[in-house]
Amino acid sequence: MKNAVNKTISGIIEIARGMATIMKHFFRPSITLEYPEKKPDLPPRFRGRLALLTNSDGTDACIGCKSCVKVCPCVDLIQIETSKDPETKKIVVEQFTIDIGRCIFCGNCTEICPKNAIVSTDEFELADYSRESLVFDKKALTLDPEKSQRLRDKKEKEVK
Amino acid sequence: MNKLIENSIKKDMLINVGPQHPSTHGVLRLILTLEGEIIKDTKPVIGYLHRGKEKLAESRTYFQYLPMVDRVDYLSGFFYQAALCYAAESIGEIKVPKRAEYIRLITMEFNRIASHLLWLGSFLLDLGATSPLFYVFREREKIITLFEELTGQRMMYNFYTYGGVKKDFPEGWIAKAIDLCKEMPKLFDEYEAIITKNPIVLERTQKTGILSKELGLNYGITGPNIRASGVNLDLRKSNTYSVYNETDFKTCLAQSGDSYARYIVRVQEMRESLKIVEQALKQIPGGTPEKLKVKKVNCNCNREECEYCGFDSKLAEKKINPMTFKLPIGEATAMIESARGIIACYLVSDGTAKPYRIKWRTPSFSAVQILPELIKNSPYSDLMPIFGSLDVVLPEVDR
Amino acid sequence: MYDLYAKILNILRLPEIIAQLTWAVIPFACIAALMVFVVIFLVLMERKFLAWLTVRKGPNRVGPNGFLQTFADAIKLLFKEDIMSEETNKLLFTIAPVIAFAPVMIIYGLMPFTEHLIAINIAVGLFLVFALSSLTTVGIVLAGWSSNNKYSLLGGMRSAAQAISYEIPLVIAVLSIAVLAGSLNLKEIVTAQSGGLFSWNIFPAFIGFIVLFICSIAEVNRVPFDLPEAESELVSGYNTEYSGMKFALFFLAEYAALFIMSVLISTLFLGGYLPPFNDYLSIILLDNIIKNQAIMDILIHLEQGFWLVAKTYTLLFLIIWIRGTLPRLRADQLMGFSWKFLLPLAFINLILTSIIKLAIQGY
Amino acid sequence: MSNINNLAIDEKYEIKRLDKTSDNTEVIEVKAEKLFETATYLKMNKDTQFNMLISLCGVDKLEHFEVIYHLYSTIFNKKLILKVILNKNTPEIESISPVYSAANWHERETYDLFGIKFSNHPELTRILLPTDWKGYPLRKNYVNNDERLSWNQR
Repeated sequence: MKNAVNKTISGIIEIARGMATIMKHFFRPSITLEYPEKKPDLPPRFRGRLALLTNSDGTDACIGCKSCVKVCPCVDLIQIETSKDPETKKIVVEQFTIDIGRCIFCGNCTEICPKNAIVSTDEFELADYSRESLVFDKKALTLDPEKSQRLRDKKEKEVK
Repeated sequence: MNKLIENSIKKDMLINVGPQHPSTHGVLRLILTLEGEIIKDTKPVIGYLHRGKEKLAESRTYFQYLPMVDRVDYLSGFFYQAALCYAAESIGEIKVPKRAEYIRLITMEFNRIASHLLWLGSFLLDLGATSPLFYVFREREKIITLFEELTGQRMMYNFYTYGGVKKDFPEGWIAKAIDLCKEMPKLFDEYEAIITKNPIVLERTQKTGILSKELGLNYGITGPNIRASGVNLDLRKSNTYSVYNETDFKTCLAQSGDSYARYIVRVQEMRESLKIVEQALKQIPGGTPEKLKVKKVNCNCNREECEYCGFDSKLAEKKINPMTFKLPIGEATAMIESARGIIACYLVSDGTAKPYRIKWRTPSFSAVQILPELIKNSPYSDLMPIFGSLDVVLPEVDR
Repeated sequence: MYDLYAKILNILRLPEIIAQLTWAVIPFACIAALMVFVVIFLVLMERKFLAWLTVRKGPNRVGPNGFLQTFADAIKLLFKEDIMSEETNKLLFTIAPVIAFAPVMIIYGLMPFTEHLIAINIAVGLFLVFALSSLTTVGIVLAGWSSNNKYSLLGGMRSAAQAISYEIPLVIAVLSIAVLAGSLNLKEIVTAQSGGLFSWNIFPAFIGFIVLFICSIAEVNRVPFDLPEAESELVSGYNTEYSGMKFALFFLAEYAALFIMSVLISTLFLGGYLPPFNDYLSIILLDNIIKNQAIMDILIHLEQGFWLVAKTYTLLFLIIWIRGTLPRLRADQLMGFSWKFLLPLAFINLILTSIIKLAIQGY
Repeated sequence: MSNINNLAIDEKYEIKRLDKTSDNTEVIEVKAEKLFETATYLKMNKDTQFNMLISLCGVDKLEHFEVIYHLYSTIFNKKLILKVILNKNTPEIESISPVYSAANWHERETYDLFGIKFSNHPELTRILLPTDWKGYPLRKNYVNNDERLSWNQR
């Protein structure tokens, strides 16, 4: 009997303590980020959608070495077609396709790239209505020189 | 007619929990035989999330395989990468600099806290309390944000590499982490105020799902689950794989082996992990990245024993080229104390750039295996709290 | 009142027979409207409060501060496809939400919201309230059985067991009120409590208040007694198979019952529509300013409504707060709690109140 | 300390000692017939007390199968690897699930992925793969020619 009374009293006290703790949160500011209106602050290392950079004169930064293809864990995710320019004997990247729908955003390709031509952007809203629209070809991947420079600056700042 | 009578006499009912059920923590199917509300028999069916991680390893190079292992357990990805890295490092006899080991230790312990926090929320959700789930997500968010700043991703980090880690801490990271370490214990106190002595929680968790020492060892249960039964099995203490021997912490034990003991052990473990992180953040060789940078300008000694540019302060032994990385012939097992128990990575290398065979031993696999023993003869309402208290992550079971 | 109504119809040149026929329907129409309004507001309030307790924002997209969110949800439920599985018992499956819903609606008619705002004033009002409120369980059991789903069946059975075991301490706790007031008429029970805060029934029968409060939470299947729809084990309990309007009826019944239970508790223990002072606030403040008796009556009416609503929402907030804090009990613990703890308490309360009554009145 | 350097055990159980693995774990090779006895001995003997089966897996070594048992002793904090070499044509071995309950599912998994049969196993069925799967995927000569599983590109 005494035991039961003790148990009841301690139970009531503990429940009251728990409820008081919950009530404390009533007055705390909410932690919700109202997403579509407010975007999260992304750190500079964030790995978003991949993009190709261009040099300041508008030429491709990619030299077609296919290193990224070799380290990519998803088979055939990155597809590069190159050809040799008969005059300058330089490799020209003709096709550069990434299937973002299958990309796992591991960042292996950006680390291996000798010219830092392939980088991760801040873009993460990649939902789409069809799988085909997630296959990005070279035109869709390539950024213009201004944006490329901005991204390069950002990455360099981070490395420093 | 006879059959009709037979069926009506039959007392037990088959009930199929999952694969789509709000609280099976993923896609697990349990075929239960109920007599009234008492569970008489259980047959777990797994494999809905099997992604062939072991088969995939055979067709990928070591570097291609590295990002994949994060996904074995999405709540504590660092541990799996660490296990793979340790296995490969012991075959290739790659030395890991101390700073890299410290970075690994800090991230792993933070990851343990994040994982335990999420477990706490979902366990209480299984019991029916909704509020703690949101509170733990708020705290976990802080840790995840730190990880995002460090690695670039919130869950699939791909941060470790063979022989070290990929990047150093960004500027200001260590200060933020120390702040978090100071702030966290108060928040744990709040959870304990809500949960630890709540009479309903006590009623629901004490004396349910009792896991005895012998049964647990026989089934290969590891981690907090077996520590709650009083077995002092903590690889961080006994095997000291990283720089755990340089930090001071105690193994959390409980004796009763019921769901409540598992809760107590995990909550204490979170506090211990915070202590480890706090010590490691102070002891890290080379200090904060800001300090390291300032010194590097002046320090061009390149001596091995130099505090700021010696081997200990590097991130990786040498820059390993992913294109040509190969391991010699050999085999190794790396065992790691993850948030859920012992992860063993058995790696067989045949000298080529691709692993010959990788076997993952995951703690959740054993935990699901023991579930029928734990819930036998307990009411159906206790199924989810007991299952939840084992901290099972289904992708880890199916690999 | 009827005369006025008949006069209005007469002005509209309608025969008197229509007035006679429709007069009986009007209270029910009003009750239904009140019920829907109350539920819509209550759902919004619960979602907002729970959100604030869990450091979230809650619904804030539809209308100002999410005020119209429940309207949007209600409209969505109305337009949703009504899915019925092949295996169900069609008749019972359809009738079950109605059985769960109808008794709650009648209880609304029995409640004295203000001194005159009571649709059905009968001598055994209290008795009828409890007779009707236990009928809801029949609907839930039927829903569980006719869905032909094992989760639903378990939810329905649990609900039946729960309702039976919680009805007993509930009724015994309320018995002390009948002792104190000497009547089963709800209006008389309220009138017996007039005379300010300290003549409320909560003081002689505090234990009874606690028992009734706990039992009423169990009666309307709320946390920590929400076993019939425990989502972590029974998916959604008895309404797993329901969708669209039928689900909406269950939902409506549940929240309407929650509201009316709070009204009942405040009526029985907290003086109902009476103010916590000796006199009405409006009389104290405005007696010398407003001389017109009719306006004064309306003001008192409004004030009575205000006091009832204030008491009810305090209780509702307490219930929501409890929902935010506590986990769920297990089925056998739930039974044990009722039979081993609440029932003895209810008896102790009955004896205590009887002694107090004797001591005060001396007979 | 754990002591498996006992020569008497070597002769009795026909143990062959192999090189240590890179992480300094002792490896011993056991004959398939003697496995059950050896495992029982290693678990029960008070000098060894390998009370935990950490994992069990198969390896396809092209000319033969290997079944690898990772034992762990929580008392002496020691790892041990048992290796059993199996013929590739009729891979069959006795189940050790009566000794270590943990072996039950691990053996099912090995059966599932390698097709190694464990005799006296309580319930030897596929565990990770669906029951109508053809072939044993972790064998090196496995070719997936089940057309139901062919991935339709995009």
